[in-house]
This record gives sequence, structure tokens and C-alpha cells, in this order.
Amino acid sequence: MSTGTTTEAPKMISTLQAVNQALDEAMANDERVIVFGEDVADPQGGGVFKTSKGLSTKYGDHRVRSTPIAEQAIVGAAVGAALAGMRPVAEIMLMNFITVAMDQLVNHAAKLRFMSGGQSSVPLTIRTIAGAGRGNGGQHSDMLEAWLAHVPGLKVVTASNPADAKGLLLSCIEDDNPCIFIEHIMGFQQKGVAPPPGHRVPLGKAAIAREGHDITVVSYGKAVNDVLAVAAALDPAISVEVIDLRTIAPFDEQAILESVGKTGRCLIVHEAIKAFGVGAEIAARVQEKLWGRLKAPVGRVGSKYAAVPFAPPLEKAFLYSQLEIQGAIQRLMAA
Amino acid sequence: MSTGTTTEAPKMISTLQAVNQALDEAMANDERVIVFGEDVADPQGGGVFKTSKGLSTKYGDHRVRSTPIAEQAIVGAAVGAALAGMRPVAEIMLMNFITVAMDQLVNHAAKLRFMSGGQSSVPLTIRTIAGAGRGNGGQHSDMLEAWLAHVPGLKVVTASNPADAKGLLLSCIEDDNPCIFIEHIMGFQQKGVAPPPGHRVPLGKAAIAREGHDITVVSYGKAVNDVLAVAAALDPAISVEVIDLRTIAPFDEQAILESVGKTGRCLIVHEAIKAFGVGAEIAARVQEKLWGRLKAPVGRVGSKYAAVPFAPPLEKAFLYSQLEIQGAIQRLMAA
Amino acid sequence: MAPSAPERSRYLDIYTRMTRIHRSDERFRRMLLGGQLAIAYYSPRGQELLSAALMAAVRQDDYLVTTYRGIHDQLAKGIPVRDLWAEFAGKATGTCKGKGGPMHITHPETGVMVTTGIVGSGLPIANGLAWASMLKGEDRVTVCCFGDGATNIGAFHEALNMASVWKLPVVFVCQNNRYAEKTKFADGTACATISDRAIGYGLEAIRIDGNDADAMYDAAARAVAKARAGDGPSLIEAMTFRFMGHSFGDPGEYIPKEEYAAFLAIDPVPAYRQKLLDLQIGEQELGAIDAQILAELEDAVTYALESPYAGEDEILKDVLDVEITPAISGETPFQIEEVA
Amino acid sequence: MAPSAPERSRYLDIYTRMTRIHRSDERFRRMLLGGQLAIAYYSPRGQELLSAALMAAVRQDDYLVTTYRGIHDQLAKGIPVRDLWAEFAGKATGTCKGKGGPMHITHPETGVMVTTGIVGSGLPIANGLAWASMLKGEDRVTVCCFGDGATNIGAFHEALNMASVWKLPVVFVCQNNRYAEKTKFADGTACATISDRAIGYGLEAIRIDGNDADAMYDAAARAVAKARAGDGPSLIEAMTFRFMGHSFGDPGEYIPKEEYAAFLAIDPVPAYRQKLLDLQIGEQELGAIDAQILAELEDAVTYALESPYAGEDEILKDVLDVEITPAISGETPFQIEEVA
Ligand SMILES: Cc1ncc(C[n+]2csc(CCOP(=O)(O)OP(=O)(O)O)c2C)c(N)n1
Ligand SMILES: Cc1ncc(C[n+]2csc(CCOP(=O)(O)OP(=O)(O)O)c2C)c(N)n1
Ligand SMILES: [Mg+2]
Ligand SMILES: [Mg+2]
Repeated sequence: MSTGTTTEAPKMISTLQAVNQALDEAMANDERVIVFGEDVADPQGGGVFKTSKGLSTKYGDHRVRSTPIAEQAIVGAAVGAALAGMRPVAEIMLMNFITVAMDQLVNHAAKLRFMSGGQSSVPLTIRTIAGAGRGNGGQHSDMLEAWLAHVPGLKVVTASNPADAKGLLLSCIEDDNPCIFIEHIMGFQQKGVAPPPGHRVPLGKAAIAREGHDITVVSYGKAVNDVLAVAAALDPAISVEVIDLRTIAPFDEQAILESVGKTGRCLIVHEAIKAFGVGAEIAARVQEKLWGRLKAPVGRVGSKYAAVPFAPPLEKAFLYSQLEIQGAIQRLMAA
Repeated sequence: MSTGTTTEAPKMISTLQAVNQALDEAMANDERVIVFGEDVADPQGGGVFKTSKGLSTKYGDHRVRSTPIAEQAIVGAAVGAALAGMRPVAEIMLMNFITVAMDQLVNHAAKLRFMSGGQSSVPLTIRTIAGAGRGNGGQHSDMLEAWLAHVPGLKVVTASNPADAKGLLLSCIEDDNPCIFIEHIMGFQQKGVAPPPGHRVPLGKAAIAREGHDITVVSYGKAVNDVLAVAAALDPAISVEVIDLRTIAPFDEQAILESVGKTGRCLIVHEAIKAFGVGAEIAARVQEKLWGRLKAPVGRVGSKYAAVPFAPPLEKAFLYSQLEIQGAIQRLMAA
Repeated sequence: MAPSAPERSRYLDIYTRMTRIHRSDERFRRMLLGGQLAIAYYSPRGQELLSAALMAAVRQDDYLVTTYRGIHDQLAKGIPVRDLWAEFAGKATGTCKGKGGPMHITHPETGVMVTTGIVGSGLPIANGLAWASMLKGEDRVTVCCFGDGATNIGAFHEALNMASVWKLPVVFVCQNNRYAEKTKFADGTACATISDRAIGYGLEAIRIDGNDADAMYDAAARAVAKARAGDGPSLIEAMTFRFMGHSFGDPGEYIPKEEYAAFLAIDPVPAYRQKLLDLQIGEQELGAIDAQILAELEDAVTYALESPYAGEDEILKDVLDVEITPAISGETPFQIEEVA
Repeated sequence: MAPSAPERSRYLDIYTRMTRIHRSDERFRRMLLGGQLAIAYYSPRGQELLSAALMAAVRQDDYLVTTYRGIHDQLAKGIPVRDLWAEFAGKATGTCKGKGGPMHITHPETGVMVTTGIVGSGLPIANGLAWASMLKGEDRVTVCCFGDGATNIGAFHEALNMASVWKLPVVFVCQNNRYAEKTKFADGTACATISDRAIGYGLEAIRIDGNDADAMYDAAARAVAKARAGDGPSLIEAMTFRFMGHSFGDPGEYIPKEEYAAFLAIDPVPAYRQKLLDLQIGEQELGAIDAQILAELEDAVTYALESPYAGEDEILKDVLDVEITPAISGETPFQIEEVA
């Protein structure tokens, strides 16, 4: 305890801890919350990334369960449990594995409220780990959020820092709609200020991660940190406003339009490939809704049009880079 | 046979016949072509939509096979057969069922050429039927082309008329890349001029379906016909140029930019929902590459942000309409 | 030998459910033929008694997951005929306001939680429902119906394995009508019987004549009791036959004439009526049930046809738990000017 | 009793394959520990002999589909050590120019068609390869390796059923090492043995000690001969054990000490060497093989470490059959100006 005048260093946590704490608090707050996925229980190590470590010991193996390797069964169990009033939080170990479970997510989780005429509610959360940078190659590194964003009925959420990870994941679990919460594989060790107990980050609301007046850069997840680094490097020559989307779909259109309305320039940055990515939707809306008020075309930075390669230099070449972000900002400033 | 001067009425075929003929010709031309899917052989009726009728009788049940209900096994068999040098043409009865086979398409078909460093080639074609309008409800009516377009390594193709259907499907089968060929459920009975034997429509090339100078409307598949109807109705008040994309991904950017460069206005129309759809990518590119040369924002028309409802009036309300296309054109002309 | 009083009342209960299905189905097909309705329709003709006997062994608060060919299951489970008919007709008064339609019937009041149009997808969801009951300490059982063709798809496999490992209170009922669309059982399925697959899931399985009401009822009652007692899932393979092809309009040329004739000779619907007559349950009593059901049906048809469709604004509702706004959907509202 | 000449040469062949795997694996782990390589690595330690004996029963032009834990299969199938090492190191000289990496090895020259990182996904692809051979009238067989955990996923089920209905020339080999990541067999799998599942696919299945080279070889030879003769697929459940955890760095705390110790006592690698010594195959002969393999390995390590990476322009290649242009990818090339 502080004895008075000296300011203590804020307590820091990692994203890994944030996710773990969010699951822990959600389970403590609401006994309808159940956690399951491959190897998530403690006898199996508490998840390959240890995100659920300690939970099965604390809450019992009836509420925290390791599953067979069967993603359709996992997401299906989440759909069924949610229909019956539980708050299932299922882990799909890596986002590429969601490709075997899209039916349950898209044809069922997303549609049952609508198709039942509002009788059914599917308050499930799917946590999944995604992203390149670890040399995991073509089948373990994809960012597929654009698919899910294209599905009415789903919410797609991701965080750029530990406090948001905790607050957003808790909001997903408490939300009455099916939510997909994406964690970046390279972000688990990222440290940040620990949020106070009870912290929530509302879904559907973007954050101004940095204020500026020359250009708005919209991003989400891990990429926000790259954008912030570039923004800092460009300061004061170019004053960059950074919007952290937090909820990718449905996204906070108003926050984007307000910011770009002010700066007149917009760049979208994400790790997923550019073609048909999330940036396309944002660009399409911004150019339409701010017609005549833009000083430059809306720009986009994404990773290359390829599968994610294995070799480190190729993986690096595949990924968007801070240099590309910077170049895009400069190009838009010069337009 | 014509005896001389009188012009004969051109021979007409339906899209159903066009697809059937394309499969027939492909099988006749190249014995590596094999056709399979649920109920596609003649003892099972030649496909629920009869697209493969007659083929198993003509080419034998070793080359035309009805499969178990197992879409992962179907697409996987296509991947394997293609790797071994065949030209598999597999049917996924309805596009919503592709949700259980995305892994094979995305993690395997699309990536094996790249991940093998160019050693593997996966020349498969997946035909699938999609679209609303028949009261088939939420799980049988989706247009999911935007997902596939977001996957490097896949080509996504669709036709707006019988001749194109035949020429494009043949091109897909002959192409060395994995191709998804989408047939609209409401389009099978559409009639059009029969193409001459040997007819091919190149992949990656759009068609100017109608010339005009006031505004460019980009569309694909069945929606092209709606756009053409609106364009005709607006003529001569507004001169609409209509681009039929034919290949959705990778699309013919040059054709779009040339047309919009000329007209200065662009609207994209598709049946899939607007948010995060194919139109977003086109809009994002057009506004960027034609910056300063547009007379209006790039507009989009799509279906509503919802699952496809069952009741006829609701399904109609869900779908984009000719009236909406017309309204969007008028709005862009007034901008 | 005359049945005991409880038996008698069960027979009548099953007869009532069967008749309700049978008459509804008949009437649907008549209306489709007459053009008064135009929907994709998967007739359960031939599978009525199976469902009637199965659901007689189940509580109304037990959960049901079924498929596009589900009207027999839904009526047998207890969805009021009016509500179901109105949904089939796409009306605002239907179970799902016309938004789901015949392939997507939900009616939580009678435990009908999911009707899926995706082959095999109901099984994983059934597991989730059952797991929830288990966690809540309820003794509710989940019944999951599907066809023979569905047993070849991955979801079937994943779900049966998980249900068994987790000892979930599910009763999986394969209504084996010997055809999947137009594919004969053996042309798509590599095993002789679906029950052969149960050993691969450490599951108790039983294969019965699903058109024998006693066999069906007994198998269901045993499986339900087992699940209710916390002793885990079972698989019932109920053999049956469908007389009307895969969907309305399918003439079924792929069914050998002799096979069809053989099953027609043992059509469960007249056979069950005859059985009850043989058991000294009088024509009068059955006739009263028939009449009551026909009246109920007339009322439902009128209700369905006369009910209004839901308004177009329903498109914006039930997508999320809040109404969809242009900012969510990316819509650009604009004025439509009519062109001359 | 001394082995016959053909037996003798087979034993030596298997010994050579086993040793090549064993030494490569050992060396990989040493380099990972030493930081000379940094890759996700799934050691086949304990499964070397299984693969060596299996591939000895297979022709080089037979197809192989395997998984992330595939280095034993790949080396046993004949991929040159150099090429494989270079790919593991991500180099331009690797089998896949470094674009695939260890989890995605392809080497058509030796029949290695697909290595998948998606559990279970290899089985449907194996069917397609086998079907192609059948259609071409080739007598090529497709061998498909996967783990015990993979038998719980849908693709396994769909593929085995289709292979059986279509009588495809595939040999499915389940390398049952008793763990799927950190999950014990029985905690994820509802049947006592994987072979129990075969009846559900009308498949011939055999369960053997995969670490017994003779049993493994015989089972494989029989299944391969059957497939080659056009008599359809088989399932081999080869029991084994992995000593190094799921992936490099996994200490394997979830494996009971006694279980581990019991398997270590029958470690197939030293056991097979001893067996050959017992069969009067001299230390000298084996030593010569050892030495040759160590030399081959040294060469491969040097080659892998000294080879260059592929150039960044490889990103644009092999995505489609043509090079990717900005018009395809939607890229906007622009000048990057350095900032102070
Ligand atoms: C995943 C998927 N694939 C294909 C279909 C198309 N389809 C609808 S019903 C059906 C046949 C199902 O047969 P079965 O399981 O035996 O049920 P039945 O219709 O005989 O009751 C098929 C293939 C589908 N709805 N879903
Ligand atoms: C579809 C899918 N789900 C999950 C994973 C993560 N994963 C990789 S290996 C593995 C365990 C597989 O176990 P097993 O099949 O027994 O093979 P082993 O590793 O023991 O050789 C899991 C769950 C994956 N790669 N793909
Ligand atoms: Mg059936
Ligand atoms: Mg294993």
C-alpha cells in the first residue's frame, strides 16, 4: 500500500495475463460462463498458449474442459450451450482451424437469432489466435477477420494492448451476440498498464489511440502498435491521429468519419492481405460519406497477396511493415 | 442448313444447358477431366439441378461419380486428384455448404502451389450454386464470393449469361489454378444465344456489357442483368456503361479504371450483402487510383445486412432491387 | 389381448401424434399441388409413426434438434399446428415470424431448439444443449434426429465422439430411410448398418424397425431414461422409408419398384390404425381423434393463409440484439426517384 | 537363426532409414537447443522405426501424405537429407525454396505430395491422389499417415468412408503415439482402439506394435499389396510412443513417469540395432552405415546453413501460375522516403 505522496509505478500485465484474468473474472462473476477447447484444462497445460491456466483447477473440470480435436464439435457445442442459456467461451487454437468450423459459426451461430424470429439468443464467444511473425508458415498464420465481418450477426473484436484485451474479452463474454475475439500470436508478451478491477471496454466503440490533425490512420490489433510507432517517428513533421477500431465488425463508423472529417486524410492498416480485406470496407465508406471533404484518396496498407511463407526473410517481406505505413502516410500527405 | 440469303434465328440455350455442355465438352476434350459431387451421376438424376445430366452415361461412372454427403472429402479428393495431374470438377451443391470445406479450399487448394515452392499445381474447379430468390431461407441462399476473393491463389468466376457460363466454365477447367465457378440458382433457366463450338471466355478479363458515357456500373453474375435492365430504362436520360466482371478475383482492374476514367462515376452492384463485400474492394481501388478524376463518390448496392429470410416479401426486401440500382445511379449523377 | 390402461393411453397418444403429422403432410402436399403454397417441402410420409412413438417417450421440456425433413418431429414434439403452418406459409404469426421458414423451425416452448438445413450440423449443437442441461443440474435430455446420409459427414463423427467422451445426455436418432436425396444407402455409406459405427464411439447403439411403434417407443424410452440418469448418450438407428421422394416434386425414379411396393404394403400409418382396432380400440374412438385433428388442421390452414406477412422492417431486426442502423450495415439511405 | 539374404537386405534397409531419421532428429534438436535454428519442431523420436519399416514396404513412386510430425516419414520415403534440411532451415535450396517450411514439405520426386499442418486434412487429399492413380490405370498406392488425435476430426471420417465406398488404393496409417498434443488418448477418443472405427467404414483394419519392424513391415506390405491389386483401402493402427513431447520445448509433464520409463525401456532405435546384432549382422556393417549417415548429415547441415535464402521476389511467385502484379493484388507501389 502506498504510504502517501510517492507515486507508485503502475502495475503492468501482459496480454496473456489480461486474457487469463478476463476469463477468470468472467467465470467468477457468472457461473453460466464455461471455457473449453483443445488442451485448455490444467492437466493439459491450461492451453497451448497458457491463456486458461489455472481455471480448471479453480472452477472445476465441469466448467473448463479440454476437448477432442474437433472444431465443428467445439463450435457446435458453443452454439448449443449458448442457446440453452450458458455463456460459452470456446478456443479455436489458431484462426486457420476455423476453416473447418465455418458452418457452425456462419450458418448457425450468426443466423439463429434471425431465423428464429428473435426467439433464440447465441451469446457465445470464440477466442482464436492469429497472425504471422513466428515462422509458423502458410497454414498457421492467417488473419481471416474479413470473412467474419462479412457475416451479419457476428461481432468481430480484437485488442491492441493488455487493458483492452481484458476489457473487450469481458464485454464479448457478456454480450448477447456471438462474438469472435482474435488474439495475435505475437502479442501475448506485450506489456501494458493493468486495468482496474471491473474494467470493461464497450463493443462497437473505437478508441482514439493518438490525437493528431493531419491524417487519420485506422487500424486494429497488433498493427495499432506499429502505427503508433510510425506516428511517433513522424512527429512533429506530420501529426497523425490513430484510431484503434477495437471492434472490427460492426465497426464504429462515426468515430472514423469524425476523425477523417477533421484531418481530411485516411489510411487503413492491417496485417491481413489488402485485397478484399477489412480496409476495403472502411475505404469504401469513408470515400462515400466524406465525398468532397477528402484531401487525398483513402489509402490502405496490408500484407502481400500470398500465402504466409516460412523462411524468416520471406515472412518479413510478406508482412506489412512500419516503413510501408510511413511511406503510405507520406504519399497521402503529398497527394 | 440455311439455303442462302435468309437469316436464321440464332440458336438459344439456357444457362443449365451451357453448364452441361461445358462439362460435356471438357470431358470430351481431355480425359483428365472428372466430374463428381452429391447425386451428380445419372442414376441419381444427373445432379439436383441436372447440370451433369447424361455425363455418367456418356463417360462412364469412373469419370462421373456421385459422392457421399461429405464436402470435405469432395474438395479434398479434388485437391488430391489435381495434384496428381487430373482436372477435377467437383460440385458443392449450394454455396452455404462450402462452409464445411473451407479448410480444403483455403489451406490446401489455394496454398499448395506456393507452399511447395511451385512444385505443385492444383488445377481444380469447384462449381457451386448460390443466391436467393427461391425462398430457400437462411442456410441455402448465401453469396460468399468475397471470402474466396480474399484468398490469394484462388480464382473466383461467375457468368451473367449462358454463353459466358459455357466459355468461362471451360476456361476454369483448363486453367492451372484452383477456380471457383459460381452459378446463380435463379439463372439456370435464363436463355441466351448459344456460343459457337470451341468458345472460350478468358479468365481475368471483364466485358463491357453495355457502352455508355455518364456512369460505369460494375457488376457480375445474375445482377448484371438487373443492371442492364435499369440501364435500358434510364436511356437516353443517363448513358450507363455496364461492366460485367466475369472473374471476380483477381478482377480486371484495368477495364474498370479505363471505364470509370472515361465516365467519372462508378457504382458497384452485387447480390451479396454490402458490408465487406466485393464492392468494397472495387470501390477502394477506384477511389484511390482515379483520385481527382471522379465526379461522384463510388457507390455500392448490395443486399441487406441480414440472413436471407424465408417469407417472400421479406426475401424481396432483403435482396437488392432494380429500384435501388436506379436510385443509386441517379444519386451519383446528382452528386 | 386388450392393452392395459397405460398402454392404451400411450397407443392413443401415439395415434394422435401420428395422425396429426399424417394429415398435415397430406394437406401440405395437396396445397403445393394446387399452387396455394409454393415452398421447398421435404415430406415425412412414411416416417410419421416413427416420430410419434419417439416423441411419446420424451418430455415436452426435453430438447429437440432436427432437420429440414422435420415436420413430423416438430408436430410430434408438440408445436401447435397453427404456429407451424403459419411459419411454413411464411407469415408473421408463424413460430419464427416467417423469417426462418420450414427449414429453420425453432419453438423453445416445446423444446424445438434448432432445425437445420445443413446435413449433420445438428449433432454438435445437440451436444451443447445437453452439456448445458448437465451443467445446470437439470435432468433434461436432448434428442437429435438426422438421416442416414448425414452419418457420412464429419460433424456426425465429431459430435458422437465428443458426446461419448463427455457422457452427454443426448439420444441420437438416425431415421434411416435408406436414401440420401437420390443416393441409395450403400452407394454412399461404407458400413452395413449405422449402428456398426457406434463401437467407434464407445456408444450403446440399437437398430430397430422405426415403423414398429412399440420397438421405437421402447428403444427411445430406454435411451432417454439412460441419458436422464446421467449414464450418457445412445444411438438409435430407426429403419424406415420415405414414400414421397426427397423433396416435393421428386418422382423417385431411382427407387426400385419392388422396393417401393414392399414398403407400401407395410405403410405404418394404416397399419398402426389397424393395430389399434385389432387391440379393441374402437373405430369410434379413433374416428373422434381423426375428426378433431381435421378440425384443428382446417383451423390452422385458415389461420396460416389469412395471417399477414411480417413487415419489411423485420429485415433490420433479430440480426443482432439491437436494430440494424445504416452505420452498422454501411447502407446509404437515399431518395429513389421514379423514372418515366 | 541367421536371416535369409532378402531378409538381411531388408533389415539393413530399414536400419539405414531408421538411423537417418534418428540422427537427423537428434541433430535438429541439438541445433534448436544451441540456437542455430529456431523453428517449431515436432520430433518423431520414438517413431523412427515405425516409419522406416513402413516405407520399406512402399515403392518410391507411391504417394505419401503426412503431417507436421512428418520428418521421419519424409526421410524414410527418400527425400534427400540435404534438400529436407535446407527446407527446414528455410533456404532457397530446400525442397520448397523455404516457402513451405517443415510443416509443408512437398517433394514429388520421392512421392511426398502433401505435408499438412491441419489435423486430419491429409486423408481426403490422399483419396484424390489414389483416385487419380486408379483412373490413370497406374498401380501406384497412396500412403497416408496421421496421428491418433486426428481420428476425432470430421475429415478422417469423411475420407475413410469415401475411400471404402470407392475402393481406393490408399493405406491409412494411424501412428498412435497415445497423445494428441497434451491430451491422453482416452481423454479425447471414445473408442478403445482406432481399429474399432474401421467396421464403421467396412474397412479392413489391423492394430500392431508399430515399433516392431517385422509387424509393421508385414502389415504395410499386405495393405500395400491389397491396394495395388485394386482391392481397396486398409487402416493400420501402428502403436508407438513419442519421447520428446508434442513439439520442441514441451517437457511432457502430462505423461506419467512410469509410462515414460516403460517405453524408454523398449526404445525401438537401440532395440532394433541390438536385434540386428543378435541376428549376426555385425557391428562393423552397422557401424559403416552409421558413419555414412553421419557424413551425409554433416554435409546436409553445412549445406542447409550455408545456402542462401530465396529473394523477396518469391512472394510474388507461385501464388498463381503467373507472377502477381499490382493489378492483381491491389498494391499501390510508391516511393518510400526515409524519415530522419
Ligand atoms: C452439408 C450439406 N451438404 C449437402 C446438402 C444437400 N442435401 C440436403 S438433404 C440431403 C440428403 C440427406 O439425406 P439423409 O441424411 O439420409 O436425410 P433424409 O433427407 O433422407 O431425411 C442432401 C445431400 C446439405 N443440405 N448440407
Ligand atoms: C484442425 C486442427 N486443429 C488443431 C490443430 C492443433 N494441433 C496440432 S497437432 C495437434 C495434435 C494432434 O495429435 P495426433 O493426431 O495424435 O498427432 P501427433 O502430434 O501425436 O503425431 C493439434 C491439436 C491443428 N493443427 N489442426
Ligand atoms: Mg435418408
Ligand atoms: Mg498422437
